[in-house]
Amino acid sequence: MELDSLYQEVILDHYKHPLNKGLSENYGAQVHHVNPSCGDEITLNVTAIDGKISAITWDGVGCSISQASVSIASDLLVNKSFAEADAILNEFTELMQSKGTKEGNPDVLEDAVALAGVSKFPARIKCALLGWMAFKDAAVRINTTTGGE
Amino acid sequence: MELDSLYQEVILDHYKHPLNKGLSENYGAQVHHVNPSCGDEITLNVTAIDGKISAITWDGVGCSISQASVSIASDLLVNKSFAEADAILNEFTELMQSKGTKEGNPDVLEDAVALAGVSKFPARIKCALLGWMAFKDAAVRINTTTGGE
Amino acid sequence: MSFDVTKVRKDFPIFERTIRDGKKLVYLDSGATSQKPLSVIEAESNFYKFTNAAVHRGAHQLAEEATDSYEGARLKVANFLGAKEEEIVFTKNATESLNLVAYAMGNAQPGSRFALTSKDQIVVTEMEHHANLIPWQQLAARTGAELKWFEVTPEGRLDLSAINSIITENTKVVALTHQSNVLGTINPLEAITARAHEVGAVVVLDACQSVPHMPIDVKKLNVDFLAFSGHKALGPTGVGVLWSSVFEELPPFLFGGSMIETVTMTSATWAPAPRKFEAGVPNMAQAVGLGAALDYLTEIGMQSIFDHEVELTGYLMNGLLQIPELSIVGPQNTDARGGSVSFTVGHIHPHDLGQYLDSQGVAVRTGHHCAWPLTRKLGVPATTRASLYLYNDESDCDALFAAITGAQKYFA
Amino acid sequence: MSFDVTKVRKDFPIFERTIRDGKKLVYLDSGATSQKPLSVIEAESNFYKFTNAAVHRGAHQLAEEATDSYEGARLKVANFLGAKEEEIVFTKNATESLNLVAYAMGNAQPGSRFALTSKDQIVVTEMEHHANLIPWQQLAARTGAELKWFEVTPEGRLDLSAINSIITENTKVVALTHQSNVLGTINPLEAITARAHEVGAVVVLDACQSVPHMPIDVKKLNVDFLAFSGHKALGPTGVGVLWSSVFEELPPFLFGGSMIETVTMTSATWAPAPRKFEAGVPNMAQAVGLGAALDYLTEIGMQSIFDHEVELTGYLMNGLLQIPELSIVGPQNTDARGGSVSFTVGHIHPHDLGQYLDSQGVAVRTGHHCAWPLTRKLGVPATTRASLYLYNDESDCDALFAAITGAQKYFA
Ligand SMILES: Cc1ncc(COP(=O)(O)O)c(C=O)c1O
Ligand SMILES: Cc1ncc(COP(=O)(O)O)c(C=O)c1O
Repeated sequence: MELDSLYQEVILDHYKHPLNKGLSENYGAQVHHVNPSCGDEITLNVTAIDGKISAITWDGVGCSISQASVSIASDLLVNKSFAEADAILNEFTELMQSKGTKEGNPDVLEDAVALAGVSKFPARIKCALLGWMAFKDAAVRINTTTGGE
Repeated sequence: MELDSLYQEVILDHYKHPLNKGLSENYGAQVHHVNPSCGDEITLNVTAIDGKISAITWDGVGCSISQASVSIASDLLVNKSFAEADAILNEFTELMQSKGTKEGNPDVLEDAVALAGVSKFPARIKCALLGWMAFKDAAVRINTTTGGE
Repeated sequence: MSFDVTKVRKDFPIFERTIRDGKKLVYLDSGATSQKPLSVIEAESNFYKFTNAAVHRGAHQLAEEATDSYEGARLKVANFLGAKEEEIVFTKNATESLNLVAYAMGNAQPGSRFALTSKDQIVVTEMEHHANLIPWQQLAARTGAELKWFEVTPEGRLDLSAINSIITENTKVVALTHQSNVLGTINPLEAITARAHEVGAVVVLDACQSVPHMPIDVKKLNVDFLAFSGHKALGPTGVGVLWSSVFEELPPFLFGGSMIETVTMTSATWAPAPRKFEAGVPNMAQAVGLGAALDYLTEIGMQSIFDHEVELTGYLMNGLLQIPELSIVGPQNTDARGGSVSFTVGHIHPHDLGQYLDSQGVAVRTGHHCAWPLTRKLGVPATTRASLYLYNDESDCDALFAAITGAQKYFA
Repeated sequence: MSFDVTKVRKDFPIFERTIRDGKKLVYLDSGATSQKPLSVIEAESNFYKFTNAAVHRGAHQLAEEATDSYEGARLKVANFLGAKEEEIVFTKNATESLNLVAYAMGNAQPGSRFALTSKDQIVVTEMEHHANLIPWQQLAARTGAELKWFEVTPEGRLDLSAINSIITENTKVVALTHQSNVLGTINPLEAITARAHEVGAVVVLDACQSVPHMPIDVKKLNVDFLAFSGHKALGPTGVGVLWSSVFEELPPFLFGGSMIETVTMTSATWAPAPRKFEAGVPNMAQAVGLGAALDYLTEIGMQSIFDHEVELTGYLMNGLLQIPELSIVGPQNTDARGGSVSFTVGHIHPHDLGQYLDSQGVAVRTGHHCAWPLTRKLGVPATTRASLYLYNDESDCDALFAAITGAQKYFA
């Protein structure tokens, strides 16, 4: 069933046992993003030390795709430099826009390759990107204020 | 040719030799009406004595139908009481809306029966009615002010 | 049920197609947009094929025929609503119809019954679609008027207990929905219209979810404006309707060709309604298509359609309530409610549920249904909505039940 | 001429019908609305038959397919204009597009580049269609801004001699037509856009009569907004386009579903463009039909279409000028002019002339062509207009010449 390519085991696992869920008390930047078409909401805290992402925590409500995706991102992007994170994010965005033609590089994207199937369901791409776009926004804020230190 | 039912001889005569064209100096009411879809304009003066229409004069630019129709009306309605004029006007309006099914009563409408063919050309009904609606408006004004005396 | 759904379905070409690997299309999303019978599709095509020309503008035969078709459609809409032709304005959708009223009120001269100041109030309800909420928020912001609203009870009904303090002497307009697109609730209008008119306010009715589904006689509704969308009533996209009995007093909204009486470089005067509100070359083919849609509905009978939907809604709710962990949001029985049924299923997010249903050929809508304040009030982030129409039957409901049960296993 | 008009005509079902007792349809009214090729009619029907669902709103296959079709149409429009997808907004017609800009500017916060005060000025021209004049009159009236305009010379050209005193440091917007629907004049844009941008004003281009008839690359036009109507470009009725490169800064116009980011009972925030400007269920089938129309035009080639029309306009003007008592209003040669030719014939009133032409199967438009101030300026109460498109050829012009000569005898 094509549906299985969307709801991979890894995704449902992350959905049921999300990583880094629960907001940290301190943070370099906090952002709140919504998906206007379905009402999903997410709050994301990012902390950085010496230009390296030291912690990502989040909270929110949403579908399995959006929740799993932010869980994966929060795990994947931590301990990376902003430049590295940016590269991963670009690769992930490309994967999402691939309409099912790409598999994703597991060396770069790790668990996020499980989201490749989303690209075949245009209405769900926004769900998968919600957490990543929130991260992107937070990264900009950290790097344009002194919040990162 | 169906066109001939629209452009009867009588109509072209009135168009070429309009009656009562040229505005009187004095009047009981003066109105200005336009046909927004083609830009035709008419100014109409109505004078009444003792509740009887004593003079109708007009000026304006427009197509043969609108010019002939106001010429005919200005001749037909003069020397009538407002009630009589109203009855004629109603009969004329009905004729215009008849979609070619009525011939018009020549005893009441006189030359105006020549406009019967207009009812088959919906876009032209407004042309034929322009002068009559101006008269109707003027009559209302005369009867709601003392202008009629 | 006095008509044959199987026969009705044959009139709708889309039911000949299948979904996701050959599954039957179970279309339960008519609350978002309805499917179209062939007669509507052909009415629109035939306009282009045989009588296409700009209405009201040419002195040639095609223009006459186009005008006849377009004005004929207006007459059909008028008859359908029990209204007069000059009370019908064609818009592009209900959203434009509602914005038209709000903007035109904003254009009213000081002292007019439509003009608002910071002393005035606008009343809406908590169950409004964004299209009947945000235009009023904006009008309030522009004029300084206060926005007030009726709340929604946990049963999904309007709480009218404070009606006299919500609609006051300062209320200029009361805008509300006839039937909620989320809850299915049909609102009781009498008390509200009576109170509104007592204080001199106009009532704007969002009839998007009622006109397509029940007999409507505007004369009996006692409202001043009524808006609906063609595409939810078997009609084409790109056409909506605004009915009003007070058009003469209302200033225009969109400005341009065909809505004028005279124009100079610095000023303009307006044609009488409905022309005053239809600037530019109108959506002629779409209006004609809507006329055909209303013919189709009339032929079947609006009362029969309503009865069919009430019966089917009972069947739908009954079946849904037998599914463990499923709860229906809004009225739990068929009293004063239409065929939109929103629900949640345990912890399965509506987006995931909808996706699973889709894999089974079942088309529903998930999310906040453009009524976000209501969803928030109901305390749910989102719901799943099944909405019925004349072409649905019990087999569609059964397919939904089976698919929900399947989803529960899939996401267990 | 690099395409075969006889072949082109076969693509348009309407040319199979006849007018008034079996006469050939000589359609010379494309300036009002164009005829539609079968591919456009079918694109719209097929949307309803196969993929009809509310775009952007459902998580089901139909909704996905509908969204693909609708967004695919947006991409086609973008490509046609040399623009980006997010710069394309679908409206119901050009009139709405132009009103959108004027109203949205009216919604701008004080201090924004779009906000107008009584110190500001709006510039239009004397040859504007009512749709690009009255919205600005109204915006001026609402904000206290001053309305100024470029005059039209007796040759039917814009008088730009006073450009620096007409467009001043206080000018916030310059709105003008690319090609006059009465005179056929194609306006020189460079001087105007340069001056407008020098003083920080935005330029709004009414491209109703240019986009359907010539190659357009918005990047080269140096304007900020461009509006056109689908129905004049072989597309369906009920769809218009507004292009802009400054949508992000512009506040929204119509409020409702799909244009929001978040909504509470008292406030709302907006989605990014183009969604911000497309409230409600859009004219999906019509947008798709417009996409098919632009495909059709592209297939033939906009340069070929333009060349064909220039050549045919030459033939038309030449023939007309040989008719005694006929005078053409506007440019007398084909330099910088398109295929709309307006004229008067002695003392025959245009309405009567049009009626006679109609009896011969020739469809033209008569009146002020929704440009009343221009007609007044030209010193005529009304004119007769023949307007050409890709499906016209010399035989259409010949039929017009013969019919005019006939009218002269008839009304002699
Ligand atoms: C130059 C021009 N501007 C604006 C319009 C208005 O277009 P629409 O009526 O399609 O909105 C037209 C056509 O009527 C036109 O020719
Ligand atoms: C209750 C209600 N009001 C307004 C609307 C807006 O209608 P449209 O999107 O057709 O303008 C809808 C449908 O989306 C609706 O259900």
